[in-house]
Amino acid sequence: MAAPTSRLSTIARRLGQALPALFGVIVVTFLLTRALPGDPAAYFAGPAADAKSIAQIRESLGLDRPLPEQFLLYLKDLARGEMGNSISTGQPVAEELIRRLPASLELTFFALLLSLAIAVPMGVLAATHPGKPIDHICRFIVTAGVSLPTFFTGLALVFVFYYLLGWAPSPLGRLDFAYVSPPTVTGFYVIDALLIGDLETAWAALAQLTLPAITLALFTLAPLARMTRASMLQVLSSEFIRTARAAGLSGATVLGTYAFRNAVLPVITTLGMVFSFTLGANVLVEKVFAWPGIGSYAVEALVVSDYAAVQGFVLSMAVLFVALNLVIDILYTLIDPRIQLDD
Amino acid sequence: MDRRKFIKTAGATALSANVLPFLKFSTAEAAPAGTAVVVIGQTLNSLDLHRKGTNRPSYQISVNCYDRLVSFGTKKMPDGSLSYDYSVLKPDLAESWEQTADGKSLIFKLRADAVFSDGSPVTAADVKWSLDRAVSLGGFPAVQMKAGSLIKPEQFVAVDEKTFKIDLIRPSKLTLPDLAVPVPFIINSKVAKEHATKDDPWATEYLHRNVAGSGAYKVTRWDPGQQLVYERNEKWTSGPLPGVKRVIVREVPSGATRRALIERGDVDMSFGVSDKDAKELAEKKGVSVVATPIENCIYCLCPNLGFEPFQDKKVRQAVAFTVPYEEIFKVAAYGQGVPMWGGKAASPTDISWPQPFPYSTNIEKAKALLAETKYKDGFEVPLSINLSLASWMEPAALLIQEGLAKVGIKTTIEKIPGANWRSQALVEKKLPLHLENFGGWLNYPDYYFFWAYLKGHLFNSSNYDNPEVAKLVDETLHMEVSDPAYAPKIKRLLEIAFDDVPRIPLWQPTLNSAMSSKLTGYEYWFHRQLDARKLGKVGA
Amino acid sequence: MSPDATNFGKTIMEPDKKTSKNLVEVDNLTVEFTTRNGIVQAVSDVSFHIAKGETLGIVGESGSGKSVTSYALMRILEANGMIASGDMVYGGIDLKNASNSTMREIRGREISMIFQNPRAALNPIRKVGKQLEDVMRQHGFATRQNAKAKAIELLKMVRINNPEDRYHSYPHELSGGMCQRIVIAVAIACQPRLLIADEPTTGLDVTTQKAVLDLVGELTKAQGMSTILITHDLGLASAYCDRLIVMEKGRVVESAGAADMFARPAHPYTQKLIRATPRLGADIRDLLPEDAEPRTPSEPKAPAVHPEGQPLLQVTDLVKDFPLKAPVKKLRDMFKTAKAPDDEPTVFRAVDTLNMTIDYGESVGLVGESGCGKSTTSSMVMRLLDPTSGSIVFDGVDIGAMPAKDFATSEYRSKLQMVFQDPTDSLNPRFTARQSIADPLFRLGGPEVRRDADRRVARLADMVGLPKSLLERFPHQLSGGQKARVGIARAIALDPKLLILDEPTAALDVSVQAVVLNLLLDLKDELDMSYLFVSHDLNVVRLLCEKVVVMRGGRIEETGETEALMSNPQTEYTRMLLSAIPHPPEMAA
Amino acid sequence: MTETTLNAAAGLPEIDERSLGMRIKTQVKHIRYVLTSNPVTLLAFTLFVMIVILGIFGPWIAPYDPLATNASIALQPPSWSHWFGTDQLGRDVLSRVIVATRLDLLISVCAVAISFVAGSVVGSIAGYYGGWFDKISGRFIDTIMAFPLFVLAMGIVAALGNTVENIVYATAIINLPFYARVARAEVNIRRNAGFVQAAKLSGNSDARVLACHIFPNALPPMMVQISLNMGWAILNAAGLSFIGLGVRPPTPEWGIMVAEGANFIVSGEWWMAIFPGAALMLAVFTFNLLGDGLRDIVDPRQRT
Repeated sequence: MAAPTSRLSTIARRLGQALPALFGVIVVTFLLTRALPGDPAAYFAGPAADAKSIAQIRESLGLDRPLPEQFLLYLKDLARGEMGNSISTGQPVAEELIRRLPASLELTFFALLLSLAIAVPMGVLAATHPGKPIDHICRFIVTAGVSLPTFFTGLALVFVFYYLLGWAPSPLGRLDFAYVSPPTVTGFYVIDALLIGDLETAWAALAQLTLPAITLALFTLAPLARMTRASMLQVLSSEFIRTARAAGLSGATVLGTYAFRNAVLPVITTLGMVFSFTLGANVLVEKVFAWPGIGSYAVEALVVSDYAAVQGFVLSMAVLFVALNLVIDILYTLIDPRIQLDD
Repeated sequence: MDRRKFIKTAGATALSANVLPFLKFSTAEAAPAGTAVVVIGQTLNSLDLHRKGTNRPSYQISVNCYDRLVSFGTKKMPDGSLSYDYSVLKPDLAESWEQTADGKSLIFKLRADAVFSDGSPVTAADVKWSLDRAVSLGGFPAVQMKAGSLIKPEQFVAVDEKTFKIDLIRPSKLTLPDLAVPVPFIINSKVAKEHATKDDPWATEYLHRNVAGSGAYKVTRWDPGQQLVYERNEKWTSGPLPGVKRVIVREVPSGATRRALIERGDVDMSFGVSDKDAKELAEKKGVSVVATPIENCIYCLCPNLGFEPFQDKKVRQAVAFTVPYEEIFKVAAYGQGVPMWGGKAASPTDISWPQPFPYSTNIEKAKALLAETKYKDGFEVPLSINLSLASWMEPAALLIQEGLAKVGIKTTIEKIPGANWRSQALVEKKLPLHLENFGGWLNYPDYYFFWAYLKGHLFNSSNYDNPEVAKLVDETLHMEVSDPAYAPKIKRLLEIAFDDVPRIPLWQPTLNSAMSSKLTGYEYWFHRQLDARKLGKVGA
Repeated sequence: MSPDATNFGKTIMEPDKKTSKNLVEVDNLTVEFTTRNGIVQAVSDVSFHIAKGETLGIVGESGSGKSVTSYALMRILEANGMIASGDMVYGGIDLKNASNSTMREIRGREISMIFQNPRAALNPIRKVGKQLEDVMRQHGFATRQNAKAKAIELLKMVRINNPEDRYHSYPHELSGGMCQRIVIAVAIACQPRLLIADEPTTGLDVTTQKAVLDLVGELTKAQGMSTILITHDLGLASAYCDRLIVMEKGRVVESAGAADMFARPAHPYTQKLIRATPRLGADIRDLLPEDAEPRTPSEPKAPAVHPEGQPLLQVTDLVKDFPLKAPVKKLRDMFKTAKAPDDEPTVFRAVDTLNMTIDYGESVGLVGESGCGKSTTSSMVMRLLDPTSGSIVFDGVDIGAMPAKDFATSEYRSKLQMVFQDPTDSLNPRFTARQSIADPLFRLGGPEVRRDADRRVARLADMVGLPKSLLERFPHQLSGGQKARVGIARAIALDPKLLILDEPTAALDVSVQAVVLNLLLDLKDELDMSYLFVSHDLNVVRLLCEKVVVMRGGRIEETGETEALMSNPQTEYTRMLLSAIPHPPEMAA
Repeated sequence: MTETTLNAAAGLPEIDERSLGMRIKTQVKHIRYVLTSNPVTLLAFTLFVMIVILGIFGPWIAPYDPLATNASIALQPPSWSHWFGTDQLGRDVLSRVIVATRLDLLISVCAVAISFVAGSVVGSIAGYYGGWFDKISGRFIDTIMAFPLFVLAMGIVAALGNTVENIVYATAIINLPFYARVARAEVNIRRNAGFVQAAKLSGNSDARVLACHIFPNALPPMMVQISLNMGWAILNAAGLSFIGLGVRPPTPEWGIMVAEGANFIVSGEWWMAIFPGAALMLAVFTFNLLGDGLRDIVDPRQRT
């Protein structure tokens, strides 16, 4: 509705509004990592180092300086795009994140797609038969899904589908040994493989994705299905649906064009929250499936007090979160003409 | 890297077998002949052992991709498996070596045919550069070199193209074995120097991600956090070529998954399996398990002398009598390993190491001992364990907790994250009672005592301080084992350790690896990392 | 409508002309709802018919089943509702037993419907033009190619300016009246033979109401459609319908021609309804049923002594500005002439230099259409909102100078009270009636008042005619009239001097309205209060107020004595307001 | 529309005089209606009562000492003497599962209580007064939300040390934004409601209006949030245990038991993970379903 420039500027303004939160994240992460009990210098120095070499390393890492100074240094590095080196993996954090992020995103996207594909029809089905057995069954299924700890679901799936039945490929990360990862375009193996027409690799990557994605999808079914149901119910009872019915529109048009498009708005908001939540929940699933994503990276980093890695991880997640919210805002304005970006 | 499948055996059949993601297919089948797939639980973080922060699993790069001047021999264990042989030093890059007449230097003659994987010959200059690097970069490599009395670059001299000399600061039995550990590996200095900069004269950045060695394998692919792919170095001269062309080391953090993989035959080896899995997998068809007791390593319960009650020897002995050894061995180690309790005599009869201490579970005796102290009503103490080693430490700690409760010592179990363990247990030495797992690479009791019983030394997390022990260790550390003075002194050392028990040994652990019965050539090494140099595959 | 459209879709269900001259015949229709309290009959035994071209009015108060009847006819009852018995025939088609697909064909094409609250009746996120197309294409009245043209043509028919632009509008961009026109366009898009208008003008201003109903009348007449107008407003129904049926509690109590019914209402309920409808020439007491007992004031108050020559409330030059959002600069604006957009107002002036007085014991009506600033004015007088400038002198004190947020604890708080428009919204859902009434006693009363609270609540309930047994009920357990009484009791709890009545009867049925208005009149005399009566309905204002202030666009349009102003309005606007009020035929005395 | 039509048509539910007893009776009747009309909710309430009983009386119900080890009966499959089998130290899994109920309930109740109180205070004030407090608290909450929540919890526990209190604090902090947001929104939509204005006219100060008039009305949606969050808090604690940041051994806790047992699944000792996992699932499941039931009870219209 607004001219493109004003939309651009409002996006810029939105980003500006997110800056305080990002700064907050930087400060909190910095303080939190410094509060971690481990001594990175001691860790960095290796198993048999003496006090002197630890002190040397502490100095070279800048850890001997007062906290405010360390923070300023950290900010300066950030401003230059430097996230430092991870102690435990020995790689630059930025590089590591860039390499691992697509793995997490591919898994998260695929899981959410899967979840949406199940949850939305379920929600609609429940909303069109409220109080009926099918409604209760849907509620039961999605609630059961969200009640299982993801690590438990993951292990159980591996046990049943890989170990006992042998249906799933070995839970060894993104691709089996037999395949070479496709050249990076998007970083998503399935898409990259398809881009070069390598169906076999795409299929193998998809097969690897299946179990972890199901694990995550099971967990995310509930919020999506519930929100779909609730907002469908609300929309279906609204007056314009009655108008549409009274005008003799077919059931499909009423349900799809009229009801669902209106009901989808809160579902998108939920999807945004679920997305960021899932990225966080990846932590546990990636551990189970040896998935080389940023979640498992973060856990390892946190456990060994790897400052730079933890900071980089949290910061990139926060940036992702801000970007995601922006995308949702924009999506919203595209779907709902009543909402302007600059409200 | 060729982007096609580098294992492109039967593409068509693979495709037809994979029409459904859930359709069963075996990766071991998909992996072609000549490839061995190994899963490990930890992650490799560098290709350069000398770099600061390089973790232990990464040491295998040094073993598999680099050579040293000398190496240890191989022996067959009673169960038929292979182990390195500490007693035999054999040539590696050096075809021969001798001590100079004055005993102050070692002269090494390099093999004429030794070449790096890029084809350039291995020269004394390369050796000199590599050893200089090992002592100059500081950190663990320097410490390990120091154990062999190798402390400064001036000691290393490239005499000519193929002759290398080390000037000794003292004669020591440790020097030659220390040259066979993973640390002093020989780097292709020409390649490395090309990538050295003013700020980084030792090319740490380059060697962190690249291998420039003469070893049995080259690294063709490294996806940190995921996998490492070794490819056989066809120009390797230091031994017979490995039986497999390619080794894929895949990192799988979940122990359960690793077990499932080996059990289902999807991988050729699971390196470093838990005691429980080792015990159970051994009974499965198609899987063989090799469990080798780790030399010079003991799992201990350490009472810290910095904590007042444990300054009393009788309290420590009382604790040693309350530990339910049998149960711990059964529950925490699943019977894998060598018992370190129930020794027959209060003083050692031989100098074999490690050997059982003269303690066993005896609550009455413990109570009696405790009654002689001012702690007869017991006391409270936290019992700390390392979270990364929780698989054995946690059950052990729980059983110890129960045992101690019987004599009135109340414990609370503290789980300390792996990262903090080192600084709290070893550096600050502030854990009053904890479990410990030190093992020495060089297989001498005096070497163990040097690290674990001397005041201020890193692994002496008990804060033990005994001038006599210090004196004995100092005398024996560099002394040849054949020296007649050696055995009596070691016996005395052990006697003190038995009596004072600043470390209460539980058992000598094993290094367990499970492998498909087709895989051959697995060899145990003191460094407890994968040695892929002798691997082969039946029917490959 | 172009001739081809007429032929286009109307083939399958040409109503059987032979069977009857009636388009719709409903016989003994009974509709039941399954609720948690068992089965409830919402419509019992209702029979009526509509002839071709006829306009039938169904009149009733809330809960009379009038809407349910129409939903049943369309077969769009909620899931828990069902047609229990009876017959519904539309042009020979048995609507009761028709298949769902037949019903879908019928809806929109044969029978269509207009709803109240037009904005909510349109899909908020679909362009109105598209919504018109959806209906036409559903019933084969348009193809993908000509749909847009036909939609624009429809928009023209319902008198929407710039139909080409409006085609792309979303409902939220249109006014309520425009939205209702769109809803009408949707309803007539497929030239149905029957149009059901369910309270089509509730919530619209009187002038808009007139325009919308005139349009409906015109269009239906032009196309020869039959119409059912469902409304609670007898006056409205009689003005627009040929024939009326009156419903009460799910039953038809009377059915007659519009003029006939007003002339000779047969059923007591109809009589009561007609009496209760405010109309010209009727006194407020006339609204109550004849047999209603005259209320006896419980405690006749001694006439108060008022300060001489000083009004109770004097409002002088009252102004209220609301900040506008900074206008988003558009690219094309920047390239416009140097005339900077600084001239654009940054504030919206809701109330503009308003002056008025209310004397002791006087009732003043504040009248205007929605958005005229009457609610803002009352909020400022009530000291819930701070004015931008101007003074509010109450009983000799400039209370306008006291910040609104501190006024709650001021000594004047108890002197200024208010009765709110929506009795439901204005009662705390978690307070019982007793708690609601007692709240001001506890907050503003002194210690002796608090000690005496129970007795005072009982007396107040008595005064407003609220049975004491209802005092322990929560709002959702009370009827609309009862809630209104609670609201009034609360407002008069501390003997205020000025009571603002903010459309106090807008949400009530006419019969209840009549009672509440009378109650208010009694209380005024009894408690010696002044009223500021805020309303959009001149007819109602007339009943209670001696003086009327007409507002428009934040300014006072006209002020005067009620009778004078109504019989002889001075401004065009007031005249228009007055003429828009539907006038029922005079009731025979 | 139909709603009002119906109420009027059916006549309002007849409520006899003002006796408190009658009011309770109607409330009970209403609850019974909600429970019987929805079998899933009935199930949830039954389970909830069971869990609470186990939480309170667990230690007396458990057949064995949950901490007593016995190496001779380690890793025994379920049997008559040990219904849920034994773990690697020979401890009775059933007893541990039962006794763990209290701790898990305690963690989630405390965490949810803290975040509820703090969140609703912050959210209500922000929603009612707006202004700088709203802006600052909004930024603060944005900051928390911008974190991957589970990782934030991990960070807090790792930094403060893994004690029960710190797990509670960490869980409370990551839940706080939800309450603050719900409270803010619910207060905000009511701040200009008729009854709020009426309360001001009745002489209620702003603080009183907020505390006594608006907040009680904002409670029902928050109640639902509470019950959903209880489940999430338990899962969160379990997740922390899984990566080793949970409570200390040998304290029985479902998450730790699952995490430990998970390593035994492949070797066939499924009972160590399955039973605590099922208990965990059942508890979370109960709380989630309870949320729906609670909503039906406090506001039946929301479900329509």
